[in-house]
Amino acid sequence: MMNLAWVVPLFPLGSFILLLLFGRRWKQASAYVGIAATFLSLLLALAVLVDRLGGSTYEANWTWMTIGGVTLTVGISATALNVWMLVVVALVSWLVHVYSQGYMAGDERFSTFYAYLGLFTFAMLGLVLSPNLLQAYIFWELVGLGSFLLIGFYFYKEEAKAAAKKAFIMTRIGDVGFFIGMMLLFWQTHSFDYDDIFRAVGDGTLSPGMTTLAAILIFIGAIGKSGQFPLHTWLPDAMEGPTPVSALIHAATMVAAGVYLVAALFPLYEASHAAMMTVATIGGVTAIFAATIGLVQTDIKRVLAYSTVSQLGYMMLALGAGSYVAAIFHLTTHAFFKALLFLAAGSVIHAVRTQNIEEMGGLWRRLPWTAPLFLIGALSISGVPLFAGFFSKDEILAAAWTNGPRLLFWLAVAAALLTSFYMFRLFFLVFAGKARHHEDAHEAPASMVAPMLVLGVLSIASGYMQTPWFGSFLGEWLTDGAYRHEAAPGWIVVVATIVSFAGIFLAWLMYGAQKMPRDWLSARVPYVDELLRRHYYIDDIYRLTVVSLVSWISRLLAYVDRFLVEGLARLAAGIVGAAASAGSRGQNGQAQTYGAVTVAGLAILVVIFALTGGYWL
Amino acid sequence: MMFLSLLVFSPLLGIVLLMFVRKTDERMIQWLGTAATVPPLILALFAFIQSGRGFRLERLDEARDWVRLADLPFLTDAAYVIRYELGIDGLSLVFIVLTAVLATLAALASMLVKTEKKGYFLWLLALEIGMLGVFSAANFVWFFLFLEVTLVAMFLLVGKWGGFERERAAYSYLLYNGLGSALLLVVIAVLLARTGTANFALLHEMLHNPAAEGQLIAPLTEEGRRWLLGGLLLAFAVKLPAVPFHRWLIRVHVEAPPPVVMLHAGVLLKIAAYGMIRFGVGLFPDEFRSFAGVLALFGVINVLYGALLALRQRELKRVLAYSSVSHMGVVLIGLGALNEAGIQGAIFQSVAHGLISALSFLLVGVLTHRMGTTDINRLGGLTKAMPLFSGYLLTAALALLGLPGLAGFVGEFTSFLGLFQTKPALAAVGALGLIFAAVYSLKAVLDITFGRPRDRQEAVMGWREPQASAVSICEPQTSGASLGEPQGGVVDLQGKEAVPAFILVALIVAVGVYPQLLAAPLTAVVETMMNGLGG
Amino acid sequence: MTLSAYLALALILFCIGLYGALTKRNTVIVLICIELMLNAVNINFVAFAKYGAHPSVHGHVFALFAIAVAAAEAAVGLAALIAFYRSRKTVQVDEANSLKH
Amino acid sequence: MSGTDIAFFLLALAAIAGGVTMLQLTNVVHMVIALVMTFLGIAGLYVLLSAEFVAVVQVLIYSGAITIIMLFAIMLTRHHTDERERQTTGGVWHKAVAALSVIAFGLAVYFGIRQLDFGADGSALAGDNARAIGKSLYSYYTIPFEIVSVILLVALIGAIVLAKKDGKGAEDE
Repeated sequence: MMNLAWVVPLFPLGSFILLLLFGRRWKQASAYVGIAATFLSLLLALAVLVDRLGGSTYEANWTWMTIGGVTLTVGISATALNVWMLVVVALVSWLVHVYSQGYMAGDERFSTFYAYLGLFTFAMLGLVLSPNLLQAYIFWELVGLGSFLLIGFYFYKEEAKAAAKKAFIMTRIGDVGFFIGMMLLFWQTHSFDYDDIFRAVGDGTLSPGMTTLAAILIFIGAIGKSGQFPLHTWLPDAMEGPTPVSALIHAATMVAAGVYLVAALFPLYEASHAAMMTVATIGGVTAIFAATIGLVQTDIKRVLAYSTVSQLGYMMLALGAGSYVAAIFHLTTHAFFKALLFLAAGSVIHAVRTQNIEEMGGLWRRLPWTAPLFLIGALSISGVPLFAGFFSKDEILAAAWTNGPRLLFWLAVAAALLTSFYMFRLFFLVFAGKARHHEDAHEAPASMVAPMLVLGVLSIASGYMQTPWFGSFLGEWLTDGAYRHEAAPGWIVVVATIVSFAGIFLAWLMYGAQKMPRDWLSARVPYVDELLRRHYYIDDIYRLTVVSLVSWISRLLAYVDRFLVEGLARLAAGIVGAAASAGSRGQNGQAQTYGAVTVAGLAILVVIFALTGGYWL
Repeated sequence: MMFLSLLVFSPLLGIVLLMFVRKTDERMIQWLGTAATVPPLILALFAFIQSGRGFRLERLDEARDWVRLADLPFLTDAAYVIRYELGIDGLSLVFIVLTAVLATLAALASMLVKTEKKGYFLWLLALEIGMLGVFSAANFVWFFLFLEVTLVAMFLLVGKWGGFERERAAYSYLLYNGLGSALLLVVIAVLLARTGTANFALLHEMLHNPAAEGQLIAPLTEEGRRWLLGGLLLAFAVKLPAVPFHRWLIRVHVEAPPPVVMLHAGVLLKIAAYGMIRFGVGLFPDEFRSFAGVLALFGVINVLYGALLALRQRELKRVLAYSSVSHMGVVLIGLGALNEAGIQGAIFQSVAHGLISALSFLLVGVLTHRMGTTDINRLGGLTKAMPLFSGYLLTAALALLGLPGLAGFVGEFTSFLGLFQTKPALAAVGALGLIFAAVYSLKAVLDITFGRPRDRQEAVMGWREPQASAVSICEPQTSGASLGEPQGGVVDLQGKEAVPAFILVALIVAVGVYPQLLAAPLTAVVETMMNGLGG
Repeated sequence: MTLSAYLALALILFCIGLYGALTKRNTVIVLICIELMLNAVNINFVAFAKYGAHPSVHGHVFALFAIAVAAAEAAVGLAALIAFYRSRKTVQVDEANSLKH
Repeated sequence: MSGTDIAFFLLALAAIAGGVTMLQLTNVVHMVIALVMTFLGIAGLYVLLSAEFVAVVQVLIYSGAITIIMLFAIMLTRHHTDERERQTTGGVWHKAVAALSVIAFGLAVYFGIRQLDFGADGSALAGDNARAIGKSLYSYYTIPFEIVSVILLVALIGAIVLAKKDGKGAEDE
């Protein structure tokens, strides 16, 4: 089955094309096309996974373009990492396809939505199968396109328009870093293939300086796509898109592409300490940074968005600390529990028609399926023992302790505390307390609940692939048996557990039992509260620096264009005009003057020819 | 073989037939004018397919005596004979196919032109003959003659069928391009005087083969060659256009009727790229090296300058005009790289931008027809009323910003790939243009298609957001409703208009997904040029 | 005598004629100066006929043709002069300046 | 110094003297007369160059016909000529430019022709050249000859048309 891996992305592509052409006619039936296509992808992906578990591997390349002697190829490469990602993406995508049938029901552009989902799934599946950087870049941009289209799905909303534009442009900034890094690698190694690049890193063809530079530039791409600080601001805004989209793209898959990319290029990063430190630092900073903002958000999706940013920071931290396995492990568990959280949030929004958590409350009874599932997700992300998030987060903390700087470890611990706090703040505000005028709120249809159930199970079960107790199945498989568990001190597990419970307890105090005033923080340090509410003024800083600088330069150039360039052209034209009128004044009607001038010209030419012999130049 | 003559002059049949059609019979004119662009399309595609199957294009060469300038005893027999010579290779073929395709699509799109249709089509067909001839000529004199045909035809098309400031735009076009042509003529004349021939192959032989050096009528020094190349590059820089010679382009893009801009942006600008590759790299490879750095620098300047200015524009046609400047910069970047990837990239970018700008202006034509304006401030939320149109417009914007999988990416990627291998730092600066490209194209297109829907009346009556300060420094906005008053309510893309758009999108996707389609015929050409460059 | 002596003489006469044609004010004299230049050219023809690379009578024939054309030119020129004089009452070259700017 | 040389110098002197005198004189009639000397000198030179027929034609056409019609033209147009009136056009600049150009041109050409010598003496031309010219004109140069005759005819008619008093002008007078 392995050699059929290239077919996996083609099902969603087919769905995209079919729906684009016939979707208007099919209307609500479009969903079945999308669901069927992704289901086939999932089946095939699972078959490939089984093959891979059996130990076989597969790589195929086709000519994409020849440039002189160089042939650029596209292909597929079924490494363990790729196959794993393939399954995760196909699974989450299928679940979201199913979920959307209920969530998006009745929308005017229902088929368009499924077409876009198909396009995105195709791009994401293509990305995780890439055997070379070029193909990765191509699909990297295409997933960005899918994300852009889906964020802007509600095109008539000005916010959606702005968010879509912002998402595309912010990620583009990162992509250009990726682009430059990729080009530099090609310049040095004459190949885009991962294998060739790793070989060049290994045998020293690639100088250490260049390795660091390229690695960091490519990491900028990952920063953009994975919403890392300082290019994270698009991700919260991207919540303007439909909620299933947030679950699929902005939680589970696309934003994890940055982590995937760094993981896929791991040998390159490992060769450069500076690059690793950069990745770890950015990751750690992002983790705590986004977590603090998440504390004060009032939009249910934005809380989850900042939580996503923070968790992605965790994964980057793991990568930077050298624990490739921990990052992928967390990526997987996060994909499941964050998708679950988003889908549950979608179900809540579907029920109460608002996204503001201040206006929610007491929904536990009204949403008998959604509420417990949300709780599972929250427990998992908070790292409560026995849930998936606990194991993956523990793995990261262990890696950070052993390989990373101490500061980053403590930042990660702090972020874990904040995570469980804001998640349960959310939980208590939405589901606990007294109900607030949502009498008509009712549970979502089965098509929405079923995918959440699957994800709920996975949010618990996926943790047991890699535990200190039952063995490191995932790690050994991903590294072909070379994996050894970090010998981290046992107290880290204890600290992690304490921290997560502390967060939950604090949230319960404030929002559940209301033993503590809610404005405890804002009353004491109002400016910190304000700082957090305004997202550290990052957007404002961008507006005042980068945006205004570019617009200032652009304005300057507009003046240059209009006055200098045009002025020079006018000047040239004016000189010609002046010369013409001067010349016309010379036309005084005196035939002999004309004759004299003509003869003078002739004389000059004759003299020049006589002196030079006829040729110069 | 008369194949190439047939290909180049086949639109003449249409011109002759059009002469006999009554001026008022617009349906017939439209039908005949479109049909007249089909024969060259068929012939070009036939040649393209045949060459893909291994047919050697040299067999199409044609030569016939035309003018014998001098018959002096001390000259060799061939000297100072200007022959009627046509001949193509993979490079020309790619551009000929592009021309033929775009000409047919432009003729289809011309159904929105309402005034003086007969004269319009006569000149459009003349323009096509000129463009096909430019790419088929195997001889400098004929290259120049065909180039001037395009100049005159374009001048009239802009000046007569253009927007409000059409005459100014037409004169601007004529002056800049006339100057470029004059410079080109000087270079051609000097080459002809020194070598006694205008044939590309012979010139190549005489300038490169040390043995043939003796056949020169007069020696051409190293410095002399550099001057000639400089003149050549300057002439084509005006026509490309490179900053700071780009002002005419803006005016023509804004004022010319959209179907004509399809051809102008799609093909005419590429003549400059073609000329730089064919004559610059082809005839003076050694001297070209010393210009490569300057070209690359100008390329980067073009990219950034065009993109930054496009950011400010609030009129769709202006945005597209400045984006043309920016995209032509990528061509320069590819040439400045002066390696296989770079030259191939320059060609790719030319073709890709040809297709993309044709698509954009096709849509601009429809937009002008429907809404009576292309002022971004007066438009919005078009997706509601015109979903199909908006989809195409968004595709055009995405292609414009170089989204992988669409043609634009292939050109930019390959050009930058070339420059990164010779001047990585400069290339990195140029790559910033990719960001700005995303900003300006999305800003313009999203403002039109997304957001609050506005009805047509509002657009025409001049609804304007109260942000005069942002607008004030831009040029005076012309609404440019050149194609007659908008008619009827806002209707989506109709079948007949959707066909050319669909074909263009299909081509853009085809080239973007599988660039080997385009790379295959070019391989031999690029290889020959690289040999000329000495590795 | 050598060829160059004749050519030099012709050159001197040509220069005299040229200077006169450029500076004299009376149209008749300008016309006569032009005749002088034509004569200088004729000297060249005849001189080359005798001392040129291929001595032959062709030079003479060309000189005769030139004389014929010069005669025709003088006739037409003087007729034009008369017509001009009739309308302007002057024969001065510098007063024939209506064609300007 | 052979007799031919002396003859050449004398005739050349006559021709140049005629030209220079023409430039210096003020009376128009005197100027024309001075040029007759030049034309005659040139005719003499033609004889030296063994071109008797051309010499005769020169005397007939230039010294005779052309000079006569010039004098006629002068007499027909002449009226209240003031001897003190300017004989030349333009100012000092005009004359300087003209003179400099002419001198520069003359010098440049002179350096070109100074050493020119093909070594042929053309003695074969001596003698019966009228017959040779006649043969040449009516065989080799038939067509140019006919064309020249047409030119003369055209000139004749043109001169008549131009010089004819046109009705309107006459009424004005």
